[in-house]
Amino acid sequence: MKSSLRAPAIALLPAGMITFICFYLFIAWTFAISLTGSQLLPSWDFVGLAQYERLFASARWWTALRNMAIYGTLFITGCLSLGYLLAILIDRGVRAEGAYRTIFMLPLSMSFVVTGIIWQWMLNPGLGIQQAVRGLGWEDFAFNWLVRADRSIYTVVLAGIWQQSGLCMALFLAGLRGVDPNIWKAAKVDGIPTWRVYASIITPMLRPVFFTAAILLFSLVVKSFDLVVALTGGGPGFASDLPARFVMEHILNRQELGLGAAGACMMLATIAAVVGPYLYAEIRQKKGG
Amino acid sequence: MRRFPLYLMLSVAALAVLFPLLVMLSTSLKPLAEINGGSLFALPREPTLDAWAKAWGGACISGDCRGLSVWFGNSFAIVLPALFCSLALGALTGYALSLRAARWMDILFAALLIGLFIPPQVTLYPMIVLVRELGLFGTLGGLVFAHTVWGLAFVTLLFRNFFLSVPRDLLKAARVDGAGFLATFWHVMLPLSLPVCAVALVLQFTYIWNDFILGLTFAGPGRQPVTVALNILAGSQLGPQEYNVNMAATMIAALPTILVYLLSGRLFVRGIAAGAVKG
Amino acid sequence: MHWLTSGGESASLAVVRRAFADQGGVWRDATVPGGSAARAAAVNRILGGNPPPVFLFSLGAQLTELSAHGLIVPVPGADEGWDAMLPPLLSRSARYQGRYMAAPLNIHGENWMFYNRAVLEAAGLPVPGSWPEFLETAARLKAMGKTPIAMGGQPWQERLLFNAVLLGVGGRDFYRRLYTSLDPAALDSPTLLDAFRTFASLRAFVDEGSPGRRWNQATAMLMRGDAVFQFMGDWAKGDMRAAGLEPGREIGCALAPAPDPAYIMVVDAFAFTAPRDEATGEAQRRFVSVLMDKDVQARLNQAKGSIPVRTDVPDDGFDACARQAMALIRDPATHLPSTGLFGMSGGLSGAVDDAISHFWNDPRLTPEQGQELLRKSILAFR
Amino acid sequence: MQPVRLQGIAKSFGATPVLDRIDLDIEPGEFLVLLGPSGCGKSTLLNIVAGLEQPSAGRIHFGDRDVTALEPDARDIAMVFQSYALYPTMSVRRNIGFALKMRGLDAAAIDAKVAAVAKLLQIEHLLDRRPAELSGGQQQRVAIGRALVREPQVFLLDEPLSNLDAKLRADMRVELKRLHERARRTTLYVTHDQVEAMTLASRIVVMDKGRVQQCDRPETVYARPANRFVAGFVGAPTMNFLEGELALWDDRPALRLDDTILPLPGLRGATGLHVGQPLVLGLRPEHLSLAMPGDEGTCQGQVLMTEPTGPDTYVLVRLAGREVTARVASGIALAAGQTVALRLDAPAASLFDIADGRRLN
Repeated sequence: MKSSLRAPAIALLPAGMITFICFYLFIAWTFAISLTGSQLLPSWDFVGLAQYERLFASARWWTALRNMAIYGTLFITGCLSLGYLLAILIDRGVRAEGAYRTIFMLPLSMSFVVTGIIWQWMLNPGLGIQQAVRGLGWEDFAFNWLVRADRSIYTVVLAGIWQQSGLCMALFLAGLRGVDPNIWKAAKVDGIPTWRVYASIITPMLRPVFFTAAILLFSLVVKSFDLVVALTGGGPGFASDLPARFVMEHILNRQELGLGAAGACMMLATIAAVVGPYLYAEIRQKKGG
Repeated sequence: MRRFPLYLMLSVAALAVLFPLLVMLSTSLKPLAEINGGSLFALPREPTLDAWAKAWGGACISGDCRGLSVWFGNSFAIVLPALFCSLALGALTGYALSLRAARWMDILFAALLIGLFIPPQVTLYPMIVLVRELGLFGTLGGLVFAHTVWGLAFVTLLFRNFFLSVPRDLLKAARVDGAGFLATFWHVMLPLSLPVCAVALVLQFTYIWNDFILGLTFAGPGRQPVTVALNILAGSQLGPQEYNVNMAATMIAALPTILVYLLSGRLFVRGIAAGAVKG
Repeated sequence: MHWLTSGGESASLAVVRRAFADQGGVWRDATVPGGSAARAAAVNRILGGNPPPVFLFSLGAQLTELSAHGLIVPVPGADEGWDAMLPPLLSRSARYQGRYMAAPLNIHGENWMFYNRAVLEAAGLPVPGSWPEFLETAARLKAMGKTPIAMGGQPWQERLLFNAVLLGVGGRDFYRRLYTSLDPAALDSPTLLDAFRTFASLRAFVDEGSPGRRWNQATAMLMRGDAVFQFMGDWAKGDMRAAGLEPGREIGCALAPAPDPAYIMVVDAFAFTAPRDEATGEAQRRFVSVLMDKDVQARLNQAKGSIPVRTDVPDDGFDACARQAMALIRDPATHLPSTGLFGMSGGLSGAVDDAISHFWNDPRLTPEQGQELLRKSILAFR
Repeated sequence: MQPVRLQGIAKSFGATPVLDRIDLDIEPGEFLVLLGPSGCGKSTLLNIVAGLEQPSAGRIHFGDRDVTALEPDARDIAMVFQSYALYPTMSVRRNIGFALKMRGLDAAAIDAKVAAVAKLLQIEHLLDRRPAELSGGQQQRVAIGRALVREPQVFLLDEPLSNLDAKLRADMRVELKRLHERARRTTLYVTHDQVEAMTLASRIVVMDKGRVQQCDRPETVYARPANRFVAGFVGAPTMNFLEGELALWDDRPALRLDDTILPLPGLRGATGLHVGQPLVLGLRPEHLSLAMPGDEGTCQGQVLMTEPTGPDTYVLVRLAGREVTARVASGIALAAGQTVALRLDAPAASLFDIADGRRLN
C-alpha cells in the first residue's frame, strides 16, 4: 500500500469493520436464521424456505404488507405534496418566514413515540376530537378511525404526515432557494404566470429533490415501528400492523426468531428493490462528477 | 392584500401543525376531573402545574416514585457520550472517505451508505449477540456502541458530502505545508466543518434522545432513557389513566429536542438540506 | 425481574419481598410493565450475558426452550415433595426432563366473569348462567344506556373473552380437543362455529373506546358502574381491592357461563439462572423457600387475587371468589391450560391470538370466516 | 537555490495518458513558465514536481537529491494555488505560520518570520483578519506570503493570477517579477495566459497534449516558434497561416497561393526546401503592414473589417481568397471594401511543414 494511503486506511478501519460486521455479517446472520427453525433462541436446524412459506401463509403478514402499501403511498404522496406546497408558499417571500418554517418543522424534533401519544389522545373517540366536536352540538359527528379496523391505518398516515411534512418542506425549500433567480427574471420577461413557472419549469428542475425526499420517506415507511406501537399498538387486532412491528413482535415476544428473521429479510428485499437502483444511480453520478 | 390568501394558507397550516401540541399543553394543565368531564378544545379552567410536578418528580415508574427526573438524567448520560463517539467516528470516517484516494474508498462509502436503509429489525438481534460478546451488554458502553453503529452511516454521509465540497487545493496546500492526514483533519478540516458538526450534533441529539428500541434493549436496569420511562408511565397505571400526567410527561420527554431545535432552527434546516440534497 | 406493576400485583410481591428481607436477603428488582415485554427483556438480558438471577416468567413452551438451551437452571431446593404439593397440571408443565425448571408463584384463573352487582340489581337482572342468557341480559343493559361489557382492546384480552365463550359453548373437553390435541375435527366442528357466532354477537356490547384500552382501565369502568361485566383474569381483583371494593361483594365474581365447571389456568413462575457466585446461589435457595412457604403463599395470593400453587394452603383469609376457585380445582378435571403461553408454543399462542383478535376487530368478518381463520392458524402448527 | 531536473516524467490516469516522457532542466534561480491550453498536462506536471501526485514513470531531482518518492513537505517546496487555498478558519497570521508550526518551530520564531514576510508584502495590518475578510488581491498576497515564509528551494505557482481582475492581475504580475528578482528562487509557474508567460518567464515551456512543444526564452518562443501549435498559441491576435507552395518569383522566394503569387523577399530559407514544396507560411499581424508607395513585393487585398484597440488597429483583409489580420498604426482611416496594398515582412516569417507542423526555417 502506498504510504499516503496508510493513515486514511487506519482511520477507516473502525468504520470498515462496523460496516462489514454490523451491516453485512448481521444481514447474513439474519438471513441464515430465517432458514432455520429457530424459536426463542437461534438454533441451526435448517428447514429450507419453510419459514418463508409460513410467512406468506400468514394473514397477518399480508395485512402488514397491505398496510405498508397503503401507508407508504399515502404518507409519501401526502408529505411530498404538502411539503412542496408549504415550501412554495414560504418561498413566495412572506414576512415572518422564519417563524412559519420553525413551526412546520417543530414536529420533526419529536420522537415517533411522542407523536403517537399525542395523536392517540387527539383521536381517542371518548375524549378526543370526536367527543369535543359532539360537545359543540354536532351529535352525529364521527371520527373514530383509531378504533375501526378498516380505518386505523389512516390514522397512522395522518400522524406520519403531521410529523414528516416539515422534512419535505425543508428539502424543497432548499431546492427552491437553489433555483437560479435569473430563471424567474426570464419567466417574468416572457410573461409566464407564476403557477405555470412552478408547474413547467421549477418542478421539473426539482426532480432530484423529489426523488431524494421520496427515498428518505420510503426508508422511514419500511422502518416504521415506534409510531404504530405508540399510536394504535397495531390494532384494533392487527388491523394497522406493519412489517416492522410484525418482525419485532415475532422475534422478541413470540419466540419465532426464524419467522421474524424471514420477515426481516423480506423487508430488506423490499427496500433493496426500491433503494438499490437509486443508490446505484447516485454513486455512478458521483463518480462522473 | 393580494397576498392575503398566501398568509391565510400558511396560517391554517401552522395552526394545524400546532394544534395537537396546544391540546397536549392544555391537557397537561388541567386537573383530571376537567379532562374526563370537559372538551378537548376547552382551555383549562383552573390551570395547575400539578400534573407537571407529578410527572417530573412524583410519578411512579417501575416502583420508583421519583418521576421522570431520574430517567431524564439517564438520557443525558447516554446522549452525551453517544453523541461524542458517533460524531468523532463519523467525522473522521467522512473525512477519510472524502479523500477518495483509492477506489476501495468509494466502495466502502457505498457499502456504508446502504446502512442508512437497513431496518434496525434486521440487525437488532445479532447486535445483542455482538454486544454480549464484547462484554458490554447492559452497560453504558454497549448502548453508546449501538448508537454509534446505528448513526454511523448518517453522520458519515453528512461529513463526507461536506468535505467533498471543500476545494481540493486546500488539501494540497496543507500537504505542501507539511500537515499529515491527522494534522490536516485537526487543523484545517475539522474547524472548517464546525457548521456541519453543529448540524450533526443537533440531528444526532434528536435521534439518540428520541430513540426507544436501543434504550429498551441495550440499557441496563436503572439506566434506561426517558423514552422508555415514558412508555412505562403511559403503559402502566393503576385505576383510571391520568391523562394530564401522561401529557405532561410526554412534553417533558420531548422538551429537550424541541429546545435544541428551536435554538438551532436554521442549522436544522441546513443540515437536512446538506444531508439529503446534493450541492 | 418482573412485570408486577399494578396495585394488587406489587402488593403481592411486597409480601415476598418482606419475607425475603426478614430472612436477610437483599432484594433488588427491575420492572418492565407488560408480561410479554418483561419476558422479552428477561430473555434479552439472558442472551446479553447479564442474566437476572431470578426472574418472573409464565409456565409454558418458552420456559421449556430456555431450559432446553441450558439457560436456566433447575429450581434450587425443589424436590419430589413438590409433586404432591402442586396440582398435577402444574407439576407436569413446570418440569423439564423430570426436574423443576421454575418455582410457581400463583395460579390465575382466566375465565372469570366480574359484574357490577349494584347496576345489575338496579336493572333487575339476574346473573346470567349461560351465553344465550348473557346475550339477552346484555341487550337489556345496552337498551338502558349501559356498556354491557367492559372490554380492554388488546389481543390477549380478546382471547380471554373468546376462550370463555368457547368453554361455555363447547365445554371443557372440546376446549382440550381444540387447544391441546389441535384436533382437526374439532376445528371443523359446528360447535366452533357456534362459539364464533356467540363471540361475534358480543361485538355489539362493547363501547368503541375499547381498542387499545388496558385491562385495568376496563376494570375501572366496571367499578365506576359505566360497564356491567368484565371477562378478565382474577388479577383484576387486586385493582378492585386497591380501589376499596371487596371482590364478591360490590363486584360479583362468577366463572364465565359454562356447562361444566372448569378453570383456565395461567401460572406465573420464577425461573433461575446459573448463580454468578455462592452468595447469589444462597439467595436463590432462600428465595425459593420463602416463596413456597405456606404462609407467604397465602398472603401473596390474597394480595394478588390468585390462588396458591400449594393445594394444602387453607382458604382462610381468601375472598369469596378465591375460595370458590380453590374448591373447584380440587377436581383435576377442571384444570385447563390457558392458550397464552401455557401449554402451547409462543408462535402458536400468538397465531391463535392473531386470529381471534383479527376476527373480533373486523366486524366485516362472518363467523364462518372466523372459524376458517382459526383453523388455518392452528393447522399451520400441527 | 537548486536546479530541478525532470527525467522521462510520464503520467496516465487509467488508460488516458496525460504526460508523455517529459524531460526538463530548470536552472537554479530560473523563472520557468509552463504555458499551454487547459488539459495540456501542465498542472499535472506541477503537481508531480510538488509531490502531490506520483508520476507513472520518470525521476525528479532537486539538485542531486532524488525526490521522486518524497512527500511534498520533504521536498522543500512552496506552492501558490489558483484558488489561493487559504485556510478559511485561520487568521492570516496562522495561515502564513501554519507550515512552520507543522515543522515544529517555536512560536517566537514563527512570529518573527511571519512578521518579516508580512512587512515584505505590506500586509501587516491584515494579520489578524480571516481570509473571508480580505479582497482578492489581499488574499493573493497572503497566499504568496504563505509560500515565501518557508524560504523554499523551489517555488511552484499554479495559475496564481487567474482569479484576479485585469487591473490587479497586471499589478501583481509586476510584483511577482520584482519578488523573484529580489529572491532569485527557482520558480515553476503554470499559466495559460501568454502575457504572464512572456512578461515573467526566463524561459517558457509550451506544452500541448502532454508533451513539451518548445522550451526557450520568451523572445525566441515568440519569434521563432518551434511548430505550428506554438506559433498559433502564442501571440494575440493569432499568427496568420497561409498554406501554399514555395515558388520563385523574379528569382526571389515567393509563395504560390492558387493563382496568386506572394513575393517574399528576404525570406530566411533553410536547407531541404525546394521549389514547389507545399508548406505553411506563418506571419504575425505586425509583419503585415500597409505598403508605402514604392515598396517592392506588395500584394493587393480588400479590407473586410477594422478593429481599433487604441494604440493599433487590426485590419481584417481578404488576400488571395484567404483572410489575414494586419496590424496598422491607429489613425489611418480604412473602410470596409477598400482595396489596400500590403507589405509582407518576409524575414520575420516562419515556415511550417504542412503535414506535421514543424518549423522548417
